[in-house]
Amino acid sequence: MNLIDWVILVARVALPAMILPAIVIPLVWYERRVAAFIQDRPGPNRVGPFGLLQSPADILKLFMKEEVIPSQSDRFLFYLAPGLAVFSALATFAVIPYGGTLTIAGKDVPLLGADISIGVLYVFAMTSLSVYALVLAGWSSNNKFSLMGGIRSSAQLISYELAMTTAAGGVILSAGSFKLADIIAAQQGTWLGFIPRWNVFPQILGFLIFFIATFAETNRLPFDLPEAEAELVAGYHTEYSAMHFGSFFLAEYVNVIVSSALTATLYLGGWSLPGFHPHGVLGVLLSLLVFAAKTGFLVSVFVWVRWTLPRFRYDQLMALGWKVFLPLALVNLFWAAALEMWKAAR
Amino acid sequence: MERIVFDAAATIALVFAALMVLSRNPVKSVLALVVSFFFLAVIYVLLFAPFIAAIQVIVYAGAILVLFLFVLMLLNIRHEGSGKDPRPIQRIVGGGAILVFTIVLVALLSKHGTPPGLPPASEAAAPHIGDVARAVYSDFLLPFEALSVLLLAALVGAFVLVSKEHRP
Amino acid sequence: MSVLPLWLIPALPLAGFLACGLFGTRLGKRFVSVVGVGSVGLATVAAFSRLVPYLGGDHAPVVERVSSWITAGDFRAEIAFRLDPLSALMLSFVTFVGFLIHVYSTGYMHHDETDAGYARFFSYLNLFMFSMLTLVLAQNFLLMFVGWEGVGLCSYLLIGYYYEQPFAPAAGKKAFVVNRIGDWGFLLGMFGLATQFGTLDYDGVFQAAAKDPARFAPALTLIALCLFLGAVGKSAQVPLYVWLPDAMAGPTPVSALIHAATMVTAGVYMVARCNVLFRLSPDAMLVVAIIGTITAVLAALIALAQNDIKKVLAYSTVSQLGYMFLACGVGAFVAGMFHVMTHAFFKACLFLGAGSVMHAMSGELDMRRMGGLKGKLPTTYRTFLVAALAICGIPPLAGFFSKDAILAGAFEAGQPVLWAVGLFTAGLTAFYMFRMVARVFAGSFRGTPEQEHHVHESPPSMTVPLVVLAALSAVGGFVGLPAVVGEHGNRIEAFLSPIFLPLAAHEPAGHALPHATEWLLLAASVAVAAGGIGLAWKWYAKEDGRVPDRIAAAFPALYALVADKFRVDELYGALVVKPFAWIARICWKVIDVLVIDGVLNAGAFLVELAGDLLRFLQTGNVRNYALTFLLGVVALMLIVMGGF
Amino acid sequence: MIGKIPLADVLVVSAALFAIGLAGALLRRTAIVIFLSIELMMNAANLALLGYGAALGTVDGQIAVFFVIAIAAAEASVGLAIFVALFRHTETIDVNKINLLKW
Repeated sequence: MNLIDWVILVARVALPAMILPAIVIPLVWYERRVAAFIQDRPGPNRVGPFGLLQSPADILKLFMKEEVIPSQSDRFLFYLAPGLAVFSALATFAVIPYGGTLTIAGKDVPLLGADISIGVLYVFAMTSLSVYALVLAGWSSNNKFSLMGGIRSSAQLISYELAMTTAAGGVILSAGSFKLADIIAAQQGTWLGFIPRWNVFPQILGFLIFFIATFAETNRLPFDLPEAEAELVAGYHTEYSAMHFGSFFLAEYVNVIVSSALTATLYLGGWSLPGFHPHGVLGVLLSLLVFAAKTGFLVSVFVWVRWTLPRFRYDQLMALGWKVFLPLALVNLFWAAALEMWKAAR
Repeated sequence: MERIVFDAAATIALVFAALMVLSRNPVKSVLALVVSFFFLAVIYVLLFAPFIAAIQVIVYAGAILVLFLFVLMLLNIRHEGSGKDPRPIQRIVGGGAILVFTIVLVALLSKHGTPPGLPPASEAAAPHIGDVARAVYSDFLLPFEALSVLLLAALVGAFVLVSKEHRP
Repeated sequence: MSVLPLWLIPALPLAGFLACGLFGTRLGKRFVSVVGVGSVGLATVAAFSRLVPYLGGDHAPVVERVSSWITAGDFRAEIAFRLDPLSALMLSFVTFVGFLIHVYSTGYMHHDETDAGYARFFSYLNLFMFSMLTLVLAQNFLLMFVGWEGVGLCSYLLIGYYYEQPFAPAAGKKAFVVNRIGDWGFLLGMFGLATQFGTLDYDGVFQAAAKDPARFAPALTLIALCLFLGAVGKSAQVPLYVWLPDAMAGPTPVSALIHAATMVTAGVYMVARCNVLFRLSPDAMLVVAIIGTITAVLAALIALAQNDIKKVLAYSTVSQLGYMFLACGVGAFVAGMFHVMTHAFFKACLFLGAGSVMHAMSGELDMRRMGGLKGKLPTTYRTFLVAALAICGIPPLAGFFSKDAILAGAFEAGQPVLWAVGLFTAGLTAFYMFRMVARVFAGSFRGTPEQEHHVHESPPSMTVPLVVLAALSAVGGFVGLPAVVGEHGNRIEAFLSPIFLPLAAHEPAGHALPHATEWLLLAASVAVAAGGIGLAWKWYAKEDGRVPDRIAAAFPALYALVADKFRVDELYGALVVKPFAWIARICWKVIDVLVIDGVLNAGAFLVELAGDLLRFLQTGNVRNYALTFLLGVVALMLIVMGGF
Repeated sequence: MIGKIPLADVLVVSAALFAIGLAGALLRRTAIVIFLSIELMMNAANLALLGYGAALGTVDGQIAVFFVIAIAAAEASVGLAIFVALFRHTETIDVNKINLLKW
């Protein structure tokens, strides 16, 4: 390993970790503007052009606000929770390929954090760890609303992770690999010359289940029960203020981006397009754009859904997860397996 | 490098396992165990079992221990009663037995645990995740199916145990 | 030419049994009659379709394998059927007489029984036919034993047919238990055969024995006696004859078919079948002859003092069976089998005639309440008379030829004592038979007025078999004319001769009796029979039983002894049944209640006591359990440590 | 040797983890912590299994661990359900106070 390798390694790992939180800033603005549009009101439009500087101003405010810590709280865990939230959100992104292969100084550098053999499993492992942030926040606050939020999130995340993992099983089956790069490679080309070989087409059921389950995993509406403001004040982060609250806020939006990116990778072909073979720097930049476009589309769906659908009731949420999504995910798995057998037989 | 990672992970896993036992607070016990399990998963990666490592994190850390946490919070158990243990003999005999057990176990394993003449294992020769899958679906198919029945039974059993209606 | 297979002959009654047994109750009497009689009729047709060509052929044995049955190491037994002169003879009259009795039964049973009882009766009867035909046609001892046990079972079931009455099931049980003793002997004999010869196949056993008698000689007497014990049980010989008189508790056609014509002759058939074994063992032959003679005379004596019409016939049967064994015992197997055949005709006729009388008399059995039925039951009377004359041995009826052949055989074999006793028995037979004829048919009616009013001749379904059987009783003897009448008159001897294989060992050739002696013997037996008949007729028909009453009054103890059948049942009760009951009580009260139950209760008590003490180990504290567990593990580990 | 790690080291770590779990199971009083300790013991066994599996280069170790984890999941769900049911009745999960099933 010479210097260049080290630089490349650091860059591969660190750049996404730097850029992702940075993207959150315009994303918050974007969401508020879309929300305002849906609700037929102007939205933030005072700070900066089109209100673009509203988000940086809010962040500044969060940094400067006074931190209030409940006296009976578990101090260590109280501090640990938001950090864990951000960590698990960012760590998930480490295995998602966000562009084609760049050639720097005669070395092929695939644009992703780490190309490990169990990429998809790693993603699930990280998302399953993210539950601890919420649970710990809820418990350590020593507040009944927070605790309720924590309890809800633990049950909710476990339930939906099951459906999500099973749905993703279909994708893994069709790619024959846990590697995300392999999954993208398996989605190259077209059917009949014009339909991209994306998993979304044969496995539309799995796509829907997976994508809806990510809503639950990121605690977004209509599944934001851990922080349901109408019932639990603010749920697990009721007692948080200042930048620790900001961390949860940041983690949520990072999670939205990562979930969209993951969905795009698993079901929409990732950074690839049919007939598109990125060469050189320009090609790689183009592949980055493709990836950003797909992810951005799914993020927009997140925003759209948030301001369209009402919140589920808790029992409805669990019933949906266990009685509808899990069986349907199994159906999807069998369907994917049947497709693979059909392909193998042909 | 591997050696260092192993030593570090093993140390952390052991320390947090001990914290789990020593902590007066069940929630902290669970969290300590999460950390311990996470670093055990690291060790598993070093033992050429990345799949098991991922399963370890997803199932153990991500599901089973969350379930523990869920129950702890549901029952709102904070601290173990600080009163004196009403069974001191149990404590003394148990401690002694554990000590003997540990000494014997460590002695046995370090002395006779390693089969002699074993060639050094390398990652290249180690079974891959595909090998595991094939074994599960061929040689171990029957236990695997039995396992699925077991899980279903556990699901139903847990539901029956905690459901408030239809109590006989 | 394709012929009907032999297995079809027993299979048809089996099918009839299944049909009657399974569906008979629901389908009614008409169906049962058609199926029950039809299956036996078809079996008869099938049998004769084989028999007629066979009689015209060279009489070589025909063996037809159906399937293998038991294969254990070197030992193998097959389901195979055999048609040879001996089985052909049996087959002919078993099917024919069986068919006649089935026809008779439709009339006899028609009014008495419910649909269920009627179906039960015919299904048992068909099962009996199946078993009997299996017994007769079997090619090895094992299959014969199947039929042997099957007829025993049917006998038991049919004796106990009137199970509402207390004595019928008891009689059935008695027959079954007594037969077990004989069957036990048969089984032992078979075991002996299997160990000695390694096979139970007739050909294998007999040819080996005939070829090399010296090799098997030591065990042969024992085996033969064991087999003979089986025959004694089945054919009601002394000392196991006691079940047969009681077996009259069954319906009369059953008595005729099973306990006179067919089943009870199975023992004779078996002994004749095993003639090679018996002939190789003179001791066994002597035992057979003596047992037969004792039985003949003893049963005839008992029959003298019986008033129950069926009991007289039963003891007569026992007596005649004794004759057959006497014949076998003196080596006159042909004469024995001849008598089996003729006896089947006239005894079946007598039983059916008795049944017809009972039918007319509303079930009355006591001869003292009968009399003067000659005019009221003309067909029955005539057929009965013919059969009675036949059994007495009046020429030229069937019994004359067969009985004379037996007596001649005994004389020929140099057994004048047995001959004399046989002759005496013939006289007794004539006397008690005509005592019965006189009591039943002659004189004036001694029953109640209602009975007298009710008396009527039986329907054709009953009288036709009587007539047929009477005719056969009359002419059946002509197949075996004695040598003095015609040189080639004894066709049955010629027919059966291949069965009696020549033996390697030199046998004293039966020196043919001079014709003069033979004539003398004939005359003696005819004279004795005529004397018996005349005395009986004089005492009972003319003088209405005054002389015998005086004699009985003069020797009351002797008369009571004879009337009580020599008190053999009481003797067995005291010698066998009582001790067994006593042992059983000891087993029950002492061994079972005290010892076995006591051990169990003590065990239970100890377990309970231990539980009471050990339950204090259950502290209910999980940590205690875990600690105990750990201590055990540590102990185990230390033991393992010691191993290193 | 597994890579650069001696098998004996893995086994010793496994034994130490097992002993810690044993101590927790025997000496703690909260049922859930006892349960946690049992899970730790299982993981110690898993570690040994994987160590041997890797050292021998066979797939069996991983298979066994795979099954153990699944069984642990079933066990945890039922066990925790029992605790919840128990807590509803007795308001405690201190194993010293739960001793109804004695003589």
